[in-house]
Amino acid sequence: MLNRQELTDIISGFVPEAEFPEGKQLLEVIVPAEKLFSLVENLKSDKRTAFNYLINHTAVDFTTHFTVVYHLESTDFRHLVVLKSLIADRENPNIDSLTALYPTAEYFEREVFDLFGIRFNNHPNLKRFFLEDDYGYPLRKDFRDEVNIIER
Amino acid sequence: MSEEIIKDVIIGENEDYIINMGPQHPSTHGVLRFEVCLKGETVKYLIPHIGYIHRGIEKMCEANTYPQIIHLTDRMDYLSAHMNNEAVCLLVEDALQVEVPERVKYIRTILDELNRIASHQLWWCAFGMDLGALTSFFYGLRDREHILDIFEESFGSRLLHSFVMPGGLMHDVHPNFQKRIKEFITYFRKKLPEYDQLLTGNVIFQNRVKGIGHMSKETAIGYGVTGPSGRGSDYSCDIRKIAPYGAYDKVQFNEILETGCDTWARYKVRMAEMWESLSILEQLVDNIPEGDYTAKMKPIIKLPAGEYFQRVETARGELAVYAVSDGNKSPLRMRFRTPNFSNLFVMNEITAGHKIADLIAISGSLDLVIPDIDR
Amino acid sequence: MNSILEYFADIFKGISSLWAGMRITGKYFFSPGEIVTQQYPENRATLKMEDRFKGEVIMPHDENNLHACTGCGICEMNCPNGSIEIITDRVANAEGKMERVIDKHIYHLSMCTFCELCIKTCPSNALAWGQKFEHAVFDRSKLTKVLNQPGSKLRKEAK
Amino acid sequence: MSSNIYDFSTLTGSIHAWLSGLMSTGWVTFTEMVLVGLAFLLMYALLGLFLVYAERKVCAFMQNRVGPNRVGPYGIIQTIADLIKLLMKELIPIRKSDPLLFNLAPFIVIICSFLALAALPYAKGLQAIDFNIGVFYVMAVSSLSVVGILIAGWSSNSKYSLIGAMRSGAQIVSYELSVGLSLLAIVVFAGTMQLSGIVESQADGWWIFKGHIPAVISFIIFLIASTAEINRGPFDLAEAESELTAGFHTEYSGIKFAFFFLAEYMNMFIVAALGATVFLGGWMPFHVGHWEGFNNIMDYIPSVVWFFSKTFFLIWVIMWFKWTFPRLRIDQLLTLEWKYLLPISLFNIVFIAFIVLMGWHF
Repeated sequence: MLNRQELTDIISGFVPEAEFPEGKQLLEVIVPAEKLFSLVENLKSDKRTAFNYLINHTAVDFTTHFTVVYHLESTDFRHLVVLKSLIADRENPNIDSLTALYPTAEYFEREVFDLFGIRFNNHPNLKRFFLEDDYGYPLRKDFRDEVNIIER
Repeated sequence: MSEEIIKDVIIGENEDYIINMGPQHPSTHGVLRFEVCLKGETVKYLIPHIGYIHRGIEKMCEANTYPQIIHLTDRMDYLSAHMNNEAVCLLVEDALQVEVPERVKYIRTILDELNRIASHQLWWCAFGMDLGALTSFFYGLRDREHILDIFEESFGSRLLHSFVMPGGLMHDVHPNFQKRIKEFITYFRKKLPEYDQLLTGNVIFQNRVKGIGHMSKETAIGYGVTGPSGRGSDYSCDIRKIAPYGAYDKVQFNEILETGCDTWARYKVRMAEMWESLSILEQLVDNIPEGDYTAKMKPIIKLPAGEYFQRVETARGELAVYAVSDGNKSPLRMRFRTPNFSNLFVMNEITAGHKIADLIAISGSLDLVIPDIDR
Repeated sequence: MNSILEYFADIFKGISSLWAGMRITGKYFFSPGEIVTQQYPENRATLKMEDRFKGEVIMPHDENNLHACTGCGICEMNCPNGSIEIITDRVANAEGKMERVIDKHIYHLSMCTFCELCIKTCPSNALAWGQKFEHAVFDRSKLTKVLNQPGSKLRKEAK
Repeated sequence: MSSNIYDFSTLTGSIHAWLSGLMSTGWVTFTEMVLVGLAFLLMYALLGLFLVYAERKVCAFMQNRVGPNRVGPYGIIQTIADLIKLLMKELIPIRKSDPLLFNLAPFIVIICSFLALAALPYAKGLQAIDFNIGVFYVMAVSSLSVVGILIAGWSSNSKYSLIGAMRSGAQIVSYELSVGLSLLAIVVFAGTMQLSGIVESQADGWWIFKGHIPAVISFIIFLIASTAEINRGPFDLAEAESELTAGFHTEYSGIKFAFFFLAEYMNMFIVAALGATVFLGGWMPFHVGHWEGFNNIMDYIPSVVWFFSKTFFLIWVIMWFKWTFPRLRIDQLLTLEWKYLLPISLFNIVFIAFIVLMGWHF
């Protein structure tokens, strides 16, 4: 198990422009969207970190931008890291898919695509999961559905 | 759109025999649809289609306060309702730095384990029924009734008891609580060997489940399969051990691991977990400390701006709650990483090449609860 | 030779395991005392629900037709799915001051999820759980109930 | 022979004599055929309804329940209520099904089970037609029902039905062998295929007792294989409600479904009756050696009671199987037949032939 400082060092070795916000519950890393895939690839294959388990993947709409969040864990060492990427483009948000690294990412990403409209490059089967194709993206903050959602 | 549907349907070659299992199929345990491609009786591939009961719980959370969110989480995995409630409570308590009384921790842990036993009992009966042993269904439900009666006495509801509040419990448990749990332990210790005689030892049953649905440890980790399904593949993923919450750091228990990786291993893990839960209950039930049943909380709970993450072990695997707060009384974003969502999608990987009957057995051994997949 | 022995051992083990299962079902077949079914409509007289049973939300009235609801609206605010609506009224009391009283405390049982937040947060303990569980009706509108009885008044605490 | 007191042949003989006094021989035959047909129809309906009720009660008691208890005292007219419900239900036409075969299939299934009833000896002198190849005839007609099941699965234009029908075909064809061989064991002992002859040969003891261990083995094989042949649990792969929703009768509704349902129970009755006749002495009372007093008491129980109690005991055992065991997989089903039941029964029959040759049986 590596502590925060060691993980920070390793990650900044892989991606020098990574930011590490202070005062968080877990170790958080903010990486540029285009660097994310290579960072995760390195984190997974590196013997010291071995982040082989994608616990959770989701996105958050901060109205100004989307944040894509990955919770990674190593089942051997049990250390945990939170990776984040900011996507400012609301019209056509896209980021690299992690399906090649984690099979479970395929379905998390489909769900995020369904609910946020974030496109994942190189995704094998990016179709909507729950909703119809012409429905909006309900977890976006600017989503309105006059018929089905009663605002309080 | 219509073209896509057509493409969806005619996905296989011409001689492929595609059947739709679900959404109203007796053994998908809910509204789930498997698009199964068969060659003879052998499964070539399988595509799960979900979303038939998607209720948008994550969206609803954005309009509700934290105490209100708790009753929504019941409805995700209704068979481990208490664990789902506890996940949100732990997250809120963690964010507010509230120290809950010892009594609350003990009672919560007892409820966790009772709920786990009830859930595994229902799994056992449903699994037996999937394999055609209809009598097992009634024996499981008969014993589950005893737990539900304990729940009813203390919380007033049998299945969806939003009994846990941020900071503690709704109200104190019923005075009979300890006595009835002890009665249940002695009762169920007598009944569990019957389960083994009826089903576990049965040669037909063993032949049906042994060696099918092989899921290697790598597959389990890659697909994020957790809980008893993952532990059947020798994947140590028990959050109760990794990040103890409640009173789990005060009790002695083993994480059940099986190396078989098949349906039989997953079956054995769940059966052993019932015994293990009974022993946890025995350790806790006499030692519930006296004290308040809730910590002092502000009437309106506002989480400080920030992001919070909490994991608990439900009866089916790891439930992770991720909340983003902007300082208001309702979260900006609430995300539930539910165990069944990940457990479901390993199906295609582990069913290919098996018979239809095995497909049912494998999906039964993963113990899927559909509302938990759809949320 | 070994494989022949194994073949017969398999048969024997198989049959004995089947017999173990048949013993269980056979035992229950011949012990009708173990039947757990409750004869529901017949046992209505003896069927007693637990005190804490969440059947429906009620507003207890005492023998003078007085209740404790001040109409503050906290339950309405805390309800996650809008199953409580409170219509308040202003009437003059004995001293001539205008006072808030409830006109109707409307409870939509059809929307209630039994989360207990209204009862828990009520500052004057005006709400409670009722033990009635036979809620089936033919018309959905019958599930909308007015909790305060007609003509009931607010119970004044002795000061 | 001492068990003459309840001989039905005197009753049937007097009816025949009475009718002969009224009309010519041709008309007598015709009237008797109509009477026998009506009697069988009545018995078929009553037995079917009773067996459905019995099955529900048996499974309920095995599962700590009380079973049907709402319609009538102890729920005894529950199945009649169900029948009325099924009669009034809509017969749903299936799009793109083969209408002729789709409508024909339930009748084939039910006629096959009806035919087999004719040859069974219900009591002393109570047998519609006493073939000299009775065992062979009952087996032949009861296995014809697979044609109906195959047609039902094929013509309903449903994928589940087709899989169920194909499973059923493979299953019945293979298990037919074991049923035949296990019955053949007793035919070798008795030296006749006539069912009445087989019953007569058991006057001094039932074949399951007289035939040593080989008869017990063939009895067990007969029970297992005939359970499989009538598509009942744990061999109900053709229906397999957790896999194929309802198998070959997924698309049937109303009275056509009821035909399948009834035929399934009557098939169970037929195999149980055949097993009781061949192995357990049919309507022969239970006799023990030279206990004259005991044997005389046994003789006072009417033969029809003996027959039906033996049959219902076997039916109960078959139900016990169903409500205890999980269902087999299709390949395991065939493995069980070809690797276990068939070789064992082949050896068994050779062994029995040897015993009979040496005259070692009683």
